[in-house]
This record gives sequence, structure tokens and C-alpha cells, in this order.
Amino acid sequence: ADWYPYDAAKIEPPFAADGKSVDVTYVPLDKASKPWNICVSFPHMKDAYWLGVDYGVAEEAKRLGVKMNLFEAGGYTELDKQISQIEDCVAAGAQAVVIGAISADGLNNLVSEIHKKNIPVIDVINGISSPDISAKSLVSFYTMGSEAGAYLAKKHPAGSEEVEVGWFPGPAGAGWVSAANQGFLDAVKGSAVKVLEPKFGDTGKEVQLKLVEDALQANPNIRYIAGTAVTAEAAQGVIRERGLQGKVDLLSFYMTPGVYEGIKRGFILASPADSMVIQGRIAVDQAVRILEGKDYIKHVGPKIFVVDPSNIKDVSPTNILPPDGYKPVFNVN
Amino acid sequence: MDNANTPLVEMTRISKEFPGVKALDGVDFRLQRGEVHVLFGENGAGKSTLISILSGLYRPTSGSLRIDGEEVDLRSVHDAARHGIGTVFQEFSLIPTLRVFENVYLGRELKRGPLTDRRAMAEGARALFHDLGFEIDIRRRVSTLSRAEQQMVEIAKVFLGKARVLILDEPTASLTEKETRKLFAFIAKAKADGVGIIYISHRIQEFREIADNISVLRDGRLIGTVSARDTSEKTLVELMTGRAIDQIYPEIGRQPDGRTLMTLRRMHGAGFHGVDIDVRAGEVLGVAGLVGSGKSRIWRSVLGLQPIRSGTVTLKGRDVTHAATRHMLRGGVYYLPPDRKGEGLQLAATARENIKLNLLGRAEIVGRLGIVAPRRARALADKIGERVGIASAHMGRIVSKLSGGNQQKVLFGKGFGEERDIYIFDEPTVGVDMGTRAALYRLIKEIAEAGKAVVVISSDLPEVMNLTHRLLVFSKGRVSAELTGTEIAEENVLKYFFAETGIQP
Amino acid sequence: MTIQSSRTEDAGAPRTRANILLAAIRYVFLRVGVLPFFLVFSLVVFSLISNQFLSIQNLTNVARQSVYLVLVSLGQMLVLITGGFDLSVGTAIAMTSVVSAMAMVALAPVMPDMIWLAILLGAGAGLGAALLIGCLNGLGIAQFDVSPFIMTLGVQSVGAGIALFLTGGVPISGLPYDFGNFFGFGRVLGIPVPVMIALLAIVGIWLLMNRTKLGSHIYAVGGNVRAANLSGVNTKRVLFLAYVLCALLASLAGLLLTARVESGETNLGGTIALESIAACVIGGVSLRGGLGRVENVVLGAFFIVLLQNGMNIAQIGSYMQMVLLGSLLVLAVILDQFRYRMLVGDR
Amino acid sequence: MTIQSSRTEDAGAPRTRANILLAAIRYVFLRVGVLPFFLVFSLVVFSLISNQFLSIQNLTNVARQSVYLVLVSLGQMLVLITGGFDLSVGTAIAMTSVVSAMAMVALAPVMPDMIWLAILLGAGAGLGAALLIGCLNGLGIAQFDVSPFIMTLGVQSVGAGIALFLTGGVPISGLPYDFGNFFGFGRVLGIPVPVMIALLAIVGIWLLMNRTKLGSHIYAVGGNVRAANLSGVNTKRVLFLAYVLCALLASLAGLLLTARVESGETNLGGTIALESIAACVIGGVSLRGGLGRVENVVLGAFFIVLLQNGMNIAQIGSYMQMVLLGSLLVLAVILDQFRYRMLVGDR
Ligand SMILES: Nc1ncnc2c1ncn2[C@@H]1O[C@H](COP(=O)(O)OP(=O)(O)OP(=O)(O)O)[C@@H](O)[C@H]1O
Ligand SMILES: Nc1ncnc2c1ncn2[C@@H]1O[C@H](COP(=O)(O)OP(=O)(O)OP(=O)(O)O)[C@@H](O)[C@H]1O
Ligand SMILES: [Mg+2]
Ligand SMILES: [Mg+2]
Repeated sequence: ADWYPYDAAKIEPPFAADGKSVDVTYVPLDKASKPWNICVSFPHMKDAYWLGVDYGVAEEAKRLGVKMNLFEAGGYTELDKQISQIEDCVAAGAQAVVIGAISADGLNNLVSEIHKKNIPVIDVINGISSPDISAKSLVSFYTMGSEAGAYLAKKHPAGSEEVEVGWFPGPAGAGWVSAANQGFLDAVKGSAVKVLEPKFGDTGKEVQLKLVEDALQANPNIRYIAGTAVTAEAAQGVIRERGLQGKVDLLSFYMTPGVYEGIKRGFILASPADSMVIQGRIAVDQAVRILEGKDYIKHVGPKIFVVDPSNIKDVSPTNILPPDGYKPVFNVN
Repeated sequence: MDNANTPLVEMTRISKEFPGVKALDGVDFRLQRGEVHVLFGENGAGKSTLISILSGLYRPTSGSLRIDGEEVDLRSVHDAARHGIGTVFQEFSLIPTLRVFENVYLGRELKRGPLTDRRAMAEGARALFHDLGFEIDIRRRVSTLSRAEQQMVEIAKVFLGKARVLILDEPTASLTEKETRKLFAFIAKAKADGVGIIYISHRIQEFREIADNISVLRDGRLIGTVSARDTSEKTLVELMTGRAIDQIYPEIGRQPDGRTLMTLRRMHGAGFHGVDIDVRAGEVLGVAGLVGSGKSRIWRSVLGLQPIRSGTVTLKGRDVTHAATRHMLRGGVYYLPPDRKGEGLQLAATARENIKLNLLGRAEIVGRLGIVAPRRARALADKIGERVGIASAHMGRIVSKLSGGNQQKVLFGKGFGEERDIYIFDEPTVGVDMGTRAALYRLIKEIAEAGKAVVVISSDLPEVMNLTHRLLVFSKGRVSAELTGTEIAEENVLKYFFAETGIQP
Repeated sequence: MTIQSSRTEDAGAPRTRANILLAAIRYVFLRVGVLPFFLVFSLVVFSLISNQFLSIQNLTNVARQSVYLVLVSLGQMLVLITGGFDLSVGTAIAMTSVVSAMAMVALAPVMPDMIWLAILLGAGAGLGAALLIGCLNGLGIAQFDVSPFIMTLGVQSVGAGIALFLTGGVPISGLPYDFGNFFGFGRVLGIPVPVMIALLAIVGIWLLMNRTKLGSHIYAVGGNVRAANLSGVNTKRVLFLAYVLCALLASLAGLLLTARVESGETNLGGTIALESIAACVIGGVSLRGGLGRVENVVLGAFFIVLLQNGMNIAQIGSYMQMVLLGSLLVLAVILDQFRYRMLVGDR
Repeated sequence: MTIQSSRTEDAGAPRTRANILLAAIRYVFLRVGVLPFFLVFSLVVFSLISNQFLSIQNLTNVARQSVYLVLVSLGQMLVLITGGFDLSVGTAIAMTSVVSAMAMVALAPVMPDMIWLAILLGAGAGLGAALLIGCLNGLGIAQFDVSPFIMTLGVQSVGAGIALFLTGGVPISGLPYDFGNFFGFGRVLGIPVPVMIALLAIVGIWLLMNRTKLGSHIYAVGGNVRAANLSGVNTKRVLFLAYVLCALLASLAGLLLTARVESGETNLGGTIALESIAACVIGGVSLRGGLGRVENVVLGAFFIVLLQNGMNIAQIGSYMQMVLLGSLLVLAVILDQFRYRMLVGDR
């Protein structure tokens, strides 16, 4: 079962902050002409999200017949380690580099250095501000947040009864969190949805669990809990414990296996999917196309859609999630 | 300088209190230029405390201190050094991880420009050791030196600084005759240069040779200052103890033919070489010797606190040569360590808890699952406290806040926790005042007369001479004499302190 | 020094009311440490800020949230009293979570009729994994005399690597419902099961420390290891057992957390090592070893959770929370330092 | 003990070639520690695995990458030798990065003609922030006698909170180009500027430790603080200065990193505290204090970076890397333990 053609959106002009989104259908190459060496760098591989990207990157490398070599820095505080790892893999002979960046600005120098060596750099998932990037395969977290918000706004349009939403966007200060936060808040503007003060916190289950409990404590009238996937996963138990099933619904603004399972079992209401597997796949395809001098879309990402009980049966989970029991793959030869 | 009569050091009404101990009580002390002034007194009399105040280590609770007629407030050793006071502390002040010459120059490094001049320091140290006649490689790390060598480094350190006041706290404790001679020659030279010297020693026979004046301290008070030339040793000892010996030391009955409970044979280890000892029931065995003679370490190795290189230890017929400490204790040995703060007591626990710790081997206190019967343990601990004479109000106090005497009683009390056959007391009365001493001696008497074996290791000569039935004298890691009855006399013992190894009379 | 001079003052001055209050504060401070003051202070402040804070419901909420930190802090207390510390409790939690979840997920389909047996075996596997961690720590520290810092740090790194390797970072879901329903959310006699278990553990550890030989020996080893040796304590065995018990308590917390989040997670317990040390220190456990009481440690852990809860309810930003927690920790230790000096005397 | 007995053995046995080799290994081990063995071993293994590894390009790569860890490890060494440690170096780096970047971004437009002055002032501001951290640590540890663990942990938490608060977690970009061009990528005499600066720092710290009074006193305080005090060393001042110097060295690393990434970042140096301690320990610095040589620490830091580089090039998965690094650390300390016993003698 091939993943393509896949509904995607490209940004025109590429890399522009105010670029327009144009729908396209993404079709990758069939095979690479030779086994290129591609290096991939992630901030970490401690959750299912990055595992999904790993799955996409590794599978696509296998499908195209190129070599892939992946590093993870160990966390979002390890910018210096990410830099060293990328330098190391360039030294080891990488011909293209795919980066899920820890910092939007902090890698600019390195990117231009690599660019000078004629090695293409592809920006995946997180976003890098350097103009020397060759291609971007990502969706904006603003859109993710806004999709989640729009879902609620549609259910509770202006004029209907006001509903309270507890909002848990993730760790304060992280780029993707502030983008999603903005998107969510913008999308519910003008509807009957009343968002409570955002509760920032690390995306560990204990932390989110505490935040949710404390919020339910402070605001007994909450109708929805929306936030990170971890929030939604962690909240399921609390809802059940307090007998709030049906009284409080859960939303995530991105997809993980836990959220998927939750939607399937009816514990979680909905979540937009950014198809992180596909983002990984496209990044590798872009790299190969650049290396082989073929046409490529400079700035593209899979189309975002909301998964809820109505459509979950039609969605192919292997495009939006790593398969069950998938183990991280660090090398493809 | 203009007034030659101004004393170099003048300490007036100096008092110093430690929690629970009044170490000094209104002591006056003067030192002139070119004077060698001996401080004399028994253990815990306050000698070290007095010179520690002069060295800036402690600040007096009250009293004033003048140097060259000028009132000073010494806040640190560094401060004192700037006033020209150099001290050899009883407790060594060497850094084990540094080399000899680095230690010698520590705190007053030679510099060339902004950097230290290591070559000059090495040269200086070499020359100094040569002048002093100490043969030590100045590049060795101090941790690899023997105690005597460390003592030499310690001495060299203070002779390096151009001190106006030299303080030597028991410098000869572990030196040989030869090195002691060299040291005395140096002291004479310093004296001629107008340096004032404070000298602390327990060796009375040295005083005649170097001292001008002797100040005697007892229980933190100045008893008097006498001229060294006109005062006999006997008078000095009387001044020092201040009471008739037989009031303190009880007569201990001896079992005529006690069973031999423990035997040491051909014991070799760090600090002792080829030692044979029998420990018998119903007898007090004394062990005397200079610092570093091995008198402590032989027993520590028996207890498993340091390795035994060769030899055998037999306890009631069983070979226990390399047994772990706890097995020796379970076998019926009690060891009272000399350093009660470092090794003896749980400082942050109460007296009762300290004693209770040694009750945990008793079946009636600890059930089969390791559950402690709290009330029974408490009652038993209090009974032991009573037996060793700790006031019941003190049983619940944190032990570090008790006086040294009471701490020592707690340490004795730990020995009564379980049935023991052999009691080894290493410095049983260190830093303990006379009244408590008498009480502790009575405890020793009780134990011995109940048919237990008692070993008393002590650097307090009157103590070992008056308590023991049989006295072993250690010298350089060997037993230089075994004395009984009337043989146990001061000049006899002293003779064997310095006896070359193993020569029997 | 300090004590004596103030004592003399006390004796000299007339016994005014202020003096009695000061003496009472002094007494509580010396007996229990700074915690009661912190606790009273924060209770007052938070209940002024928000009237939600002191509601019964919120306080039970805090009680349940604090279960995990309490359990880990109890273990941490054991090793702190011996004079060491354990940085690998977080790894013990993650390991337990991952291993027990994997075992349950593997066993549940095999024995569908005996789901409780599968749960039991799974829990056993988790505890076993933590036991291994504890044994490693204990061995290195007691036998090879490695500094607890390096030993537990190394084990933490190794354990985290293995846990990640086992799962790839993906939560292991599909645990038996009964597990989460009972250990995560169940109630017995109206009391949440995790709270119940924590209470049992508290009582157990209290008995251990106050009524058993091992407990006395743990205090003794931390108070003065050489003196303990001379009192016939098998110091190596005691050290070893302290680390094993610590790992097992962390593991218990890991099991309860796994039940609570209903999945096996590698990223549980990321900061709990430092938090539990902080809880102990605030609860008056001395980092020099030898001092520390079970009830105060429980209070300390409870206090930290209460503080976080209060700060959450008072809407204090998470950066500010970091600053406040850090300062509080240092303050607590400085005050503890004074307390130690007062208790033991200088040097 | 150990030394003496084995010495006699050596003397007794015939001087075969194996014996000489063993004696040589013993000698190197006692003088320098385990590091040379680790280094040789990993060089051999990695160059067998990949022929990229020993290329000039990769080795200069390693040299440049190791600059930051080397600088931090030098600072860490100072405090380790005094017998403490510093967990807040990561915060010092983040603080420096954020503060200096903010200052430069604010100043550059004000003084467009004197861009170097703006850079200088910015760097000064960054160093000042780290100085504050160092002073706090030093004060708490030297004056209030707080355990280095808690003190630096608390300061770390407070500092991280403040750094995040200042930036909101968003990188500060728009630094003067000259800053990045010179300190991040510039070359002087063909040598990268960061490497140059690290070399200067190494020489400076070497001189400090081997040729100055302060250096000797740092060793003395760590070797035996009471004896140092009795020798007239102002131990509190020495302790204080060690923590200040440590923070400043970390700050220097922070400046260079900031120049390298051309933005002020709070997410630098997350694990550098533990890595630098590991580098020192592997370089033979004793956690008991008093022992440690500059050149070996530099080698230790270099080794860790080399190891990570080698593992990256050999494509060892990062989970495995965690396991390997953790085990190596513990192994190094166990071996160091033996070495210490051999050197100092078993009391
Ligand atoms: N730091 C201290 N804390 C508490 N008590 C102390 C301290 N130092 C000394 N003492 C006590 O003060 C008293 C005097 O001790 P000091 O060391 O001055 O005696 P000394 O005359 O030097 O004895 P010795 O001949 O044994 O060296 C003793 O009772 C001792 O226990
Ligand atoms: N030459 C030496 N080398 C190493 N340590 C020594 C040496 N001499 C004495 N010591 C240690 O110094 C401490 C003080 O010794 P102490 O004053 O008890 O004299 P001692 O009883 O004669 O000592 P020992 O019997 O150990 O020689 C003891 O702990 C002893 O182990
Ligand atoms: Mg003395
Ligand atoms: Mg002795």
C-alpha cells in the first residue's frame, strides 16, 4: 500500500511568512538513481510524535533505496549537541541533511555553512529561519491550533449557549506551543466558546494530569478540555474517575497513537492530524530530488484534517502515526 | 623594640569555653624575646587550647592578647602568621595530596612576578631540610610519608617562616633521638636570634635541656610559672596533678590465674612488627608507648579496622585472624576507640540512642523479625546510663552537647550493651577531667573484678602505671618490655619507651 | 556558641509573651525544622489569594497528587539518612512503568480468565526491574565505594537508555482495565487506592525506621559510619539495603503512576529525583546523613505538591515557579544548616 | 598498603617483558588514571569501524566541538578539586547567552559606528550575569556552608527560571554579524577563534593551578580543608573564588556558543553540568577533592566529545550511547577508586 498520491498544501511564494496556501497532490519519486547518504537530526525521540517522523523518514529512505542515518539530541535543551551531531554526520559524508530543529534561529549559521558545501538542508516539522534552507516539509502549528479551535467554534457558533474550555497548549515558550496557542485563540474568536486562562506545562503525563485536575478543581463548569495530545491522554482517566464522561469532552491539537486510540474508543472527541509520517516522507523525497537535480516543491506540507469518530474508520493510520510496536530506526543502509 | 621589657606575647585573663567544657579559665601568660617557655600539664589541661588562641585558630571567650605591647584580635591562622606567629599544631596541618615542599610553603608561596616560583620553593625547602638535618625527599607526596617524617615536615614548616614567636605542640612525640637533637640545636639558634618559643611536651627530661621557664596548667587554670633550672621533676609532677595519686586510682583486685582469652602471635602489620600478646581474664593489661609506637594499631588490626599482614589472632580458642569488626564484637570483644567524636559516637543522636544501638544484638530487645521492643530497650539503656553514672536528665540530650566526661561515660555504657569478655580501652580518659576519671577507673575496676579481661592503652603514663597488673611497653612497633608488679615504675617505663627494638633488660 | 549566648539572654530577660513565642518557635524549629513555618505561611498566602484553595475537594486532590512524590521521598529519605543520595529514582519509575506495562500487555491475552494474575505478574516484573537498579546502586556504593552521585547518575543514564530502547519512547497502551480502575482510580472505604497504599507505605517505613533493627542501623550508618562499624553494624549490608528499598519504593510509585496514566511510559519521573531530595531536605533530613524523620518527610513532599497546586491555582507562571522552588530549597538548606549547628555544635 | 605489598611482589619476580609492560601500565595508571587506556582503546575501535574517523577534517571537527565542554570542564575541575561540584554551569551558559544577546541587540542600533563596543559591552553583560551566579554559589557554599549539591541545584533552578522569563523561551536573534563571524567562525593564523580562545584558557588555568598561590590553595582546600586553615589559607575566600571562576569559564563557553548559534538561547547546556563532571572524573579528578590535573581534564573533555563523535560516525543509536556513557562513567570511577587507594594508602 503506497502512501501517495497525498493531499498536500504548498506555500506560495515559498518560505514567505505571509505566503498563500495552494492545494496540491504530492507524488514522490519511484526510486533514487543511486544510494545517496542522507542524514537526519531530531530534537529527541522520546515520544510517539517523533517516532512517527522517524517511521516516515526511514520508510521513505527504504522505499527510495537511499541510506539514512538518524540522530536525536536528547531533548529541547540540547541545541549544542544537535549542532555537534549534524557536524559529525556531515563529516561522516552525508550528502543531504534533514533537520527537525531545536531552535528556529540557532542553527542558521550551521545551515549556511552546510549550504556552502553544496549540501542541501531540508527543514522538517519545526521550522528554521535561515534563507539557506533548500526545502521545507512542514505544516504550521498555527493551523493545527486553529483547526482544533475551528472544530469547537463550529459546534458552538456565536449566539448559542456559552461553553467553557480549559486550554493546555504545552510548555510555555516553545515555538510550536505559542503558534498553536495563537491559532486556537484566533479560531474561537467570535464564537460561543469561552477559553479559560491557558495553562502551560511540560508535556509529561504527570504534569498535565496535575494541571487538568487543578483546572477541573478551579472551574467546575468546564465543558471541554483541549490541549496537547498528552493532556488529552492523561485526562481520560480523570474524566472517568470523576464520572464526567459525556459532561466534559477532550480535544487534542495534534495526533498520537494514544489520541487515535482514544478517539476510536470514544474517550476523546477529536484531533487534527498533521500526518507527521508524511512530513518525514516528503522531506526525504525532497532531499533525493534536490540531489538528483529534479523538480521539487520548495515548501510543502500534508493537508491538515480533523479526525473524529465520524471519519476515523476511513483514515489510514499508517500515514498519521507510527505503526504499533514500531521501534526507532536509526540507520537505513 | 624600644622598650626591651615589653613582653613579646602577653595573654591576660584568657578564658575559653567549648559547649560543656571550660577549657581555659582566666589564664595569664607571658613570653619574652629569646625565651623558651614550656607549657606543662596533663591531658586536657588546656595547653593546646591556649596556644590555639595565640595561633588565631580559636577566639577566646574572654581575655586580651598583646603582641609586642600592642593589643591584637587574631581572627585566623593567617592573621596570626602576619603577626609573626608560627605554630606546629598537635593535630597535623599537612595536605596529604600535596608534595612536601608545597606543604612547607603553603600559605606563603614564593613568587616571581605574578607567578609562584616552584624551583625557588623546591630549592628553599631542600636547603631548609638540609640545615635541619632531616632526610626527606621534598618532592614526595605527604600521604606517602611516615608519621615521623610528617612530623619533620611540620617542624620544617614553622622554621621556614621568619616567625617571632614559635609554638611547638609536642613536636618530638614521634621523633627519634637523632632528630630531636637537631631540633634542639635549631631551637637554641632561634632563641639566640631573639625568637620567643612556646614548647609543649610531656617529656620532663627535655625541659632541663632547653627550657627557661615552665608554666603548669591544670583543668584550664594556670597553677604557676616556675624557673626550669630551680624546679625538680618531682615538684613539677606534683604541680601538674595537684593531688595524691591514690585518691584517683582504685586498687584493682587481680584473679590469680585467669584463663587466657585472646592470644596474638607473630603479628605483623602497618606499625607493628612481630608482636605476641596474651590477654587474660580478671586482669588489667596496660599498653604504653610513644605516639606512633604501634600500641594502638596492633589492637585496631585485631578488631579488623586495619589489615593484618601476617600472624594469628585466637579468641577463646577460635582463629579470628581476619574477622570483620562485627564478628569480633559478637565474639565478646568491646573496643573503646580513642577518637570518640570520629569513631565512637553518633554525634547527632541522644545519649540514650547511642547506648541503644549496642543493645540491638540482645534477643530480649529485638524480636525474630528485627522488631525492636522500644520500652524494654529504653529501660535497659537507662539502667546502663545509671550504672555508668550519667544523670537521667542527660540521657535524652544530643550527645555532642554533653561534656567530654559524659560523652566518655556514654562510650563506656555502649560496652555494657551486651555480654562481653574482653574490654579494650584505647585512651579511656582522653580529655576527661579528674572527677570523671575517678568514676571511669572505678568502672574499670568493676569490670576486671567481675572476671573480664581488660586492656588499657594509654599515653597517660600515671594511668597505665596505676591501673594495670601487667604493662606492655611498645617501642617502634615492638613490645620492648613486659613489666609486672613493682617493675611498673616511671623510670623503668620511660627507659623502654626509647629502647631500641626488642632489647630486654 | 549561638545557643549558649541566646540561652543566657533568655534566662536574664523577663519572661515576656514575645519571649515565650520566640522560645516556642525555637523549639519547633530545632525539633522539626523549617517546614511547619513554610507550611503555615503558604497556607495563609494561598487561601488569601484563592478561596478554592482550602476546599476539602482541593485538599483531597492534593493528597492524591502527592502520593507519588511521598513514596519516592520515603525511599530517598532512606538513602539520604545513610549519607548518600539516589538520582536514579526517576529511572526506576520509568523502568517499572515500561516493564510492568509490557509484561501485562503480553500476559493479559494469554490468561484472559486470570487477569489479576497477569496484573500481579506484571507488577512483579516491574518491581523486579527496579530491584535490579537498586542492587546495582547498592553494589557500586556499598561494595566499590563509588560516590553515590556518580553511581546513581551512571545507572540513571544506563536505565533511561534501556527503557527508551525497550519502547522507542512510545507509550505502551492496552493495559488491563482492572489495573487502572483499581490502582489508579479505585476507592476502598471511600479512600482512593493510591492514597491507601501510600498510607500503608508510610506506616511501614515509620515502623522500619522507628521499631526495627535495620532502621536503627540506617540512622547509625548515616550518623557516623565508623562508629556504627564499631557498634557491630554490618555497614555495607545496611547501605545496600537502603538503596534497594529506595528503588522498590520508587518502583511502587511507578506502578501507581502507570495505573493512573494507564500506559507504560518512559518519560515518567523526569524531575522526581531532585524533587524528592528537595522534599526530604525541606522535611529536615540532613544531607550529612543520620538525621531525618518519616513524618516530616511526608509533610515535606506534601508541602511541595501543595505549593505547586497553590501556585497553579494562583496562576503563577511556570518560570516564576522554578525561581520560587529553587530559592525555597536553598533557603531551607541554609536554615537547616543553622539547625544542625545548633543541634550538634560547631564542628 | 596495596602499593607496598605489590611492590614486594614486583621485586621478587623475575623482570620478564610482561612484567615490565604491567609495571608500565601500573605507572601510567597511577600517574594519569584510566583515561589514556580509554582513549587508545576508543581510537583503535572507531578507526577500525569507520575510516572517516581519523581524517584530519573530522579531528578538527572534534577539536572545535570540544571547545565548549573543555571550557566548562576546566571550571568544573576547579570546584571539584575543592571537594564540591557545580550543577549550575548549564544555567550560567544559558544566562550568558540570553543576557549578552539581549544587550547586544539593544546596544547595536544605539552605537552603529562602534559595533565592537556594543559587542564588548554585551559580552560584559553576559559575563556579569554569570558572575552573579558564581557569587551566589560561592556565598552559599563558602559562607553558609550549604552543600554544593543543593546550592548549585537551587541556583540552577532559579537561573533557568529567570532566563526563560527574560526571553519567554524564544531565541533572541539579530546579533551583530561581526560577533558571530569572529567568535563563532573566525580564524586567526588559520586556527578557529574558539579553539584559540580555548587554548588560551587552558594555558591560563594551567598557570593558575600550577604557578599561582590561588591554585596551590585550591588544591590545599580540597586536600584537607582543616589543615589548609591551620596553614593560614583563607579557605572561605578560596572556595568562593573557585565557584566564581567556574561560573566565568562556563560563561565564556556560553559566549562562544552564542556566537556560534548567532542567537541568544535558553536551550543551551542542558546536560553540560553532568557531562563536565564526567569529563573531570574520567580525567582523573577525584570527587573527594585535592587531586586533578588540568591537562588530563582537557583530555577527558576531549575524550567525551571524541567518543560521542565516534559513536555518531559509527552510527550507534542514541539509546545505546546513553547506556555506554553511563557504564563508562561508573567504570571510570570504580577504577579511580582503586587508584586513590593505591595513591593515598588505605589509611
Ligand atoms: N574543639 C573543641 N570542642 C570542645 N571541647 C574541646 C575542643 N578542643 C578542646 N576541648 C576540650 O578542652 C579541654 C582542653 O583541651 P586541650 O586540647 O587544650 O588540652 P591539652 O592540654 O592540649 O591536652 P593534651 O595533652 O591531651 O594535648 C579538654 O577537656 C578538651 O576536651
Ligand atoms: N607512622 C604512622 N603512620 C601512619 N599513621 C600513624 C603513624 N603513627 C601513628 N599513626 C596514627 O596516628 C594516630 C594517633 O596515634 P596515637 O596518638 O594513638 O599513638 P599510638 O597509639 O602510639 O598510635 P599507633 O599505635 O597507631 O602507632 C593513630 O590513629 C595512628 O594510627
Ligand atoms: Mg594538646
Ligand atoms: Mg593511640
